Amino acid sequence: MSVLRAENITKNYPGTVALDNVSVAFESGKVHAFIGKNGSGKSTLVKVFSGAIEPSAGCFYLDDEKITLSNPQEAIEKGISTVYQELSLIPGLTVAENIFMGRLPMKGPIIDWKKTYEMAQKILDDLNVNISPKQLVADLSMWQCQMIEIVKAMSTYPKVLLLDEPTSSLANHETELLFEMIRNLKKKDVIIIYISHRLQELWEIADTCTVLRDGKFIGKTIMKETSHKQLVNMMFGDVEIKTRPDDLTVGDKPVLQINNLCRKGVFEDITFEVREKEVLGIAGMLGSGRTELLKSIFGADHFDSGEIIFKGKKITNPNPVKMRNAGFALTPEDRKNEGLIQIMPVYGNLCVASLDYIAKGAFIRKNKEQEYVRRQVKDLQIKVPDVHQPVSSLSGGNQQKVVVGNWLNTNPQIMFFDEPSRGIDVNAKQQIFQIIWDQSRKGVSSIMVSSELEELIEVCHRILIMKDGKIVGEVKPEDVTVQDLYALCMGND
Amino acid sequence: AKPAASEAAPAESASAETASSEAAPAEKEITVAGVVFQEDQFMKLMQKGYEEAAKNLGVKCMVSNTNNDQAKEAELINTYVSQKIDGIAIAPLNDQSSMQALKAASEKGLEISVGNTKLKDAPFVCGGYTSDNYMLGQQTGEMAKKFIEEKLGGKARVAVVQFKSQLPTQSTERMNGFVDQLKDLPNVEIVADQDAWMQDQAVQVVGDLLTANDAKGGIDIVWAANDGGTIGAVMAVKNAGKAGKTFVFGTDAAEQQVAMIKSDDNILQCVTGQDPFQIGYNTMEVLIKAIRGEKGEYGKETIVPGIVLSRSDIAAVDAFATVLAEKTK
Amino acid sequence: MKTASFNFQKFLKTYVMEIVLVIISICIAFSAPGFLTAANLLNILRNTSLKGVIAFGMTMVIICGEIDLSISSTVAMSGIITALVSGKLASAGIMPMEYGVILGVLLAMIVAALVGTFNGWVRTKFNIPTFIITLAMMNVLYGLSAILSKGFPVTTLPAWFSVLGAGQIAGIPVPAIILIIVFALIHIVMQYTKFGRSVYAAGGNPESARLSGVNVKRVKIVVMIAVQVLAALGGIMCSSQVMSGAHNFGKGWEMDVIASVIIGGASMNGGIGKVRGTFVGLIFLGVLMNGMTLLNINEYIQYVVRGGLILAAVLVNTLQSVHKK
Amino acid sequence: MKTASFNFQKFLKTYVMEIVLVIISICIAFSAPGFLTAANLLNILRNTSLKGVIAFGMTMVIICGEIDLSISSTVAMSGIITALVSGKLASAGIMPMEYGVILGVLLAMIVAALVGTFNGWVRTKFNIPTFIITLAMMNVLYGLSAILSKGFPVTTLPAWFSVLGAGQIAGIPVPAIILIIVFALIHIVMQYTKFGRSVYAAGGNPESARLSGVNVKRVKIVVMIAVQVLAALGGIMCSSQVMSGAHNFGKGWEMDVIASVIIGGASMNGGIGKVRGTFVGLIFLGVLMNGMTLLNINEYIQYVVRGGLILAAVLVNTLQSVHKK
Ligand SMILES: Nc1ncnc2c1ncn2[C@@H]1O[C@H](COP(=O)(O)OP(=O)(O)OP(=O)(O)O)[C@@H](O)[C@H]1O
Ligand SMILES: Nc1ncnc2c1ncn2[C@@H]1O[C@H](COP(=O)(O)OP(=O)(O)OP(=O)(O)O)[C@@H](O)[C@H]1O
Ligand SMILES: [Mg+2]
Ligand SMILES: [Mg+2]
Repeated sequence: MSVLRAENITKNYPGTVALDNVSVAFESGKVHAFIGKNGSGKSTLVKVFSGAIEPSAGCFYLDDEKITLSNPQEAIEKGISTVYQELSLIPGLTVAENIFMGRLPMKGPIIDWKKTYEMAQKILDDLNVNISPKQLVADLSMWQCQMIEIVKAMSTYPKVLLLDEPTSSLANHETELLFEMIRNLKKKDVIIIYISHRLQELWEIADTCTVLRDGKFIGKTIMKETSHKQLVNMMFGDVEIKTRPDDLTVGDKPVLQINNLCRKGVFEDITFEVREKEVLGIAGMLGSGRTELLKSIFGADHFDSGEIIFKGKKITNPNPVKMRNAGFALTPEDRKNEGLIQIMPVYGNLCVASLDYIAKGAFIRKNKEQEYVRRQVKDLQIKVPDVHQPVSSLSGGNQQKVVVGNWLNTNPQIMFFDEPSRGIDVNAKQQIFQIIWDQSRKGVSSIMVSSELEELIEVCHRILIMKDGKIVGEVKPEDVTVQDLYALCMGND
Repeated sequence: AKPAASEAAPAESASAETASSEAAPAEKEITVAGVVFQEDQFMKLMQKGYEEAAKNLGVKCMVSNTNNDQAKEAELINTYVSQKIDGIAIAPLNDQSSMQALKAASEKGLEISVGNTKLKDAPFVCGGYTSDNYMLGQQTGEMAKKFIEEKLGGKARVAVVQFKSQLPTQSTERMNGFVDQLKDLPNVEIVADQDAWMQDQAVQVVGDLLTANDAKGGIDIVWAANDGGTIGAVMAVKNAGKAGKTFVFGTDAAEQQVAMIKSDDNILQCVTGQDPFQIGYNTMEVLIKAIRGEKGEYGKETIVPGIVLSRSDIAAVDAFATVLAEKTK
Repeated sequence: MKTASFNFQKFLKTYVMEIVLVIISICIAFSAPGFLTAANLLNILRNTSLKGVIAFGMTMVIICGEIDLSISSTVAMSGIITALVSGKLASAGIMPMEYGVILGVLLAMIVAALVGTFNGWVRTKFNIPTFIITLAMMNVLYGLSAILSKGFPVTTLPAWFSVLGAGQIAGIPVPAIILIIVFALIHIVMQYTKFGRSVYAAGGNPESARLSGVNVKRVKIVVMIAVQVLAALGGIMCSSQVMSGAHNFGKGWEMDVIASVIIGGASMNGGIGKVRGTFVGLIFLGVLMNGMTLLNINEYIQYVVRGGLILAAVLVNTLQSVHKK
Repeated sequence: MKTASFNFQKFLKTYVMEIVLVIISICIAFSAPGFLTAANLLNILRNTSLKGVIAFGMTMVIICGEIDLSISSTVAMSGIITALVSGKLASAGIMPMEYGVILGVLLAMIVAALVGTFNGWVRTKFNIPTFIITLAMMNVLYGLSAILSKGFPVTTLPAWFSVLGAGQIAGIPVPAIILIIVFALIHIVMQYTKFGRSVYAAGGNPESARLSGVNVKRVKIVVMIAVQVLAALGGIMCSSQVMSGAHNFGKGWEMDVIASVIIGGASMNGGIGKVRGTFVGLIFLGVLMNGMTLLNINEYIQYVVRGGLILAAVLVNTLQSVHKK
């Protein structure tokens, strides 16, 4: 049995203490859930273990050997393998190369390509992943990339496996595949650390649970002996979990009508409507075409045929500028690459979409800008010491709030939320849902895409089910359970 | 070297001979190449000279430009050798580094003639018309000396503007030619020596020098070693409002310098120009003759002296301008 | 006191290049007596102005994540067009040069704008990096300029035209005034307008900007046009200084222009940069060149010093901004 | 048949540049009789080889997401160092030129390697873009070369030395042989070695590569060294062709070198590119220049054609790869 033990680890960033004197130990042969709200320091601790960053103080031990790492390579050599929260594959290389990056098999001075592909095929087969090792990563979809990340981490046969939100972009059946892998590894006496915001799944996979709050170690519990409520209490102190309020009503007038929208190979014959104040959910498996549908309606991607009618008027040739001016908003699923401008300060990011509103003529009105920024920081409770900091220094959840804030500043009439809760904590999620409801009260309609079906049931008035690019059904949340919805999405008829 | 004008080949007689050789019948087609090294007016005119001579003598002529790139010069010569043409008339980039490729070409049976730049010790050259850069500097230098003695009472603070970074050998020779004339004037001081060979560069550098030297007694004379430097220096003096206080002497002559000498602002006093068209013409002519068997003395290059243009001889300036205007058409 | 020391640090960080510039200037002033005179300082400003106006445009381009190498040829071309138009109109008896040159200037600017539009269009339509588009364009325009001018300088310019490059108003060189105006204009555009903010957004992350409703393509095309028009302005000022236009004017300017933008703290990756920084970068290079001329430093050593100081400046900038984080 | 047409399409996509090259060559061959001779084709290869060896190094650098503008000065410097060492050793009576020149070549390569190390070190240590580091370095080395040679060509080279640039083995020019060897070497390194794959990784996504245990810094430093050493080789071949070294050799080569890499399909953003592609790009430019010389095309028009074709080549490359997706 081996043990990974952190001792008094502290990590300071200017203005933030990401980790505050954290001491904790993880034993092998178990899955250790590791939770905490956004910005509590989980990823930071993982990065310390993986050699990606150096702690400001403190150290850690693996089997009583003190480990000091100056780069990630050394961590891998010591048997510490990591799946990072942000995807980190190299798009121009093949799957096999990505898996064995840095340790490709050699024949003399030359890479043994045949063996590389064989080895890759074998480990892909072992882990039951159906992706060709010769495919370029650039051609994979997001969840396929996530699977490859995990395969890559596993391929070193590590002693310690660090998984930072591996399921945030996985659907249920893929999550199940992953759990299968993890259980196998558990038998091999590996130390597995598992970060997730999807609390439900922890009881399924984890043995212990460690909680951080604001960079401080709060406690470590045995999973089986802990209730959901207890965990949430540990994470937040005391919070109440809200359910959909009853005062939300749906108007009669259709706001947005989509007729026979098609895009070859991605979605076809999509017809639906959204009514005033309505929160419409779209459920579906990964790759079912939801993101593409939203982006096409929003004009960010093309479509081949069909029509978009907004408030009775047909919108031809949509593009993001036109749609924004018409009152549309879209918070994209990939906030790092599509939602935010990482090197821009927080205040700039909060006002990109609303430039027209804060400006008079060509000029930006500074006071208006300040007002807009302050309002979002306050309303969305964005945790940021100084709005002049680059947005990249915020934690994932706070970044997501900035994305939403950017769009709320445009006073939209209909908002598209693509995976709004991906990688954010329970509290932040509740806040985002609250925002969706508040908007509904103000007369704003929403479409919400999420891979977490229980969320859709909790938040929406009506749920469409999308499968293989087609709308295959429509349900009322009060009529279905998560299991029903899941079955509908899977379409096992 | 003395400005021995007699050495120059008279152009008129040269073109007169043309007719006779043109008539020579049943001759295989001759192809020659004319190479220059830079994209400026001088080289452009020289190139025109090449083409004109080849046309008059009825041979096919390819022209190219080495763009101040020694490797490109070698490449072009290689290309011509592989095309088995008959000869190359060239303005070599450098008196030494251009030798290798030309020698190799001559060994492959091509005739080589040189224009503008004299090669160091090149017995394989069938002839050429080259400038003596020392002499070009000297000719202006003599005029400057006279000017200093007569107009400035033998006392002057002089700034020079060179093109060393571009063509170090030529620039240095011209510089020596100029400076040597002023050496025996005890009250003449070279207060600045800078590089600036493009108009815009020279305007700035000379402008800087003028203001900076105000406190120390100003600059009386600016001498520029080439075309761009001369024009830039004149414009700088004009722009700084120093006309009448600072006088410019230069090297190379073209339309703009002619206008400046004739201008009543009294800034540009004298330039030493050349007739690049004629240099090109003669260089090509001697090459074609050698190819046709009319071999001259190998290794001998004719020095073409500069043409001094100054305010004291406006008639000469006008004559030069007329010829130039005809050639640039 | 804690607050005081903090402010000092912040001051140091914000004005590090300015401080370096002042130190270098003091060093030069001590060794070259002519340096610290009003006339010389105005001279520096004037010398800086031709490349300077272009550098402000290039700042926008670089912040937008692009580059323009073709400006050097635009400089040449615009001078030639100006002189040719003024000459041809006069010789055809349509209009005296005095007026014709104004049409020439306009035409030069229009052509530059078209070139910029083309550069931007190819960039946004085919997603080809501007580095390579404008490298190709540099060759094309250079060739075209030479064809237009037949390889000879064109001097058909009216006397008053020299005002632009060499004139003075109240003792201040006209080009310096133009420089300041262009600076103020672009500074305001970049700091206080929607468009400026869009340039930062489009350079920082084009996809996010696009999804937030910024018309990224239009922004890129507009900055490519802006830098070209400013290059034409620089070229016209250059022609005015030497009273002619020729195809080899402006050669190599792109490197100086880019260097001043980078010294000024802009990032080649886009999204970061300040017009004010570029101004400091320009003055930095200008002071350096002027100082070395005054000190009569050997031209070969000048290259070494120049290279070394560019590197040093960027290093200082980087270290300072790392510290800031 | 479906399969046949599919294969044809794939062939078209993979070899699009080669096909364009063949078409252009055929056009030239018809109009210029001297073009399609063995002598001329070898000549093209020889003319290509000086910049060619550098271009292969530059391919690695560009794939790695970097650039090196200082190679032009390295070309000059290495020729000067070679000739100076050989001359000084001989004049000091230590060693005849015939042997001394070998030490000169070695020293030139070592100095180039040190320059590359410095470039790479500054890049990785301070995170300054190589564009600006090497721009500064270009100035510094140019100045140093001129100082070393006092501005004049250094010709102290033994007669045998001309073999490198002008010799032949079995009728094939030596520089062409060197070109082929360097090509084969770098092709193998990039396609079949761990290091080569790390270059792709480091250029494609440096952070991911780092987290996967690739020593990104080392990779970047090594490619910066490689291109410098190859620039020295190019410079030595150049000196051998003209039997001298001078500080203005190699000026402007960086643009041609980069152009051939880009024409060959590499992406300025890093991560994408092929050494084989660069070879095609080189031959493409070489054929173009040679063809235009043979056709006696006006030099100004040459610029236009060159610029236009660079753009066209990149366009073809881009459209083809978009199609691929
Ligand atoms: N490079 C950085 N510079 C400055 N601050 C940082 C940096 N990286 C992280 N932080 C800060 O450190 C704190 C912890 O961040 P971390 O990413 O570890 O949180 P997390 O628990 O993983 O959150 P999430 O669940 O949202 O991913 C946050 O306040 C964050 O803003
Ligand atoms: N740019 C693209 N080019 C080609 N195919 C794409 C592109 N983007 C997505 N696809 C494909 O379109 C299909 C639908 O993907 P989309 O991202 O819309 O699904 P989704 O339901 O939103 O799932 P996810 O949760 O993974 O985003 C998938 O098969 C995906 O591989
Ligand atoms: Mg995290
Ligand atoms: Mg999606």
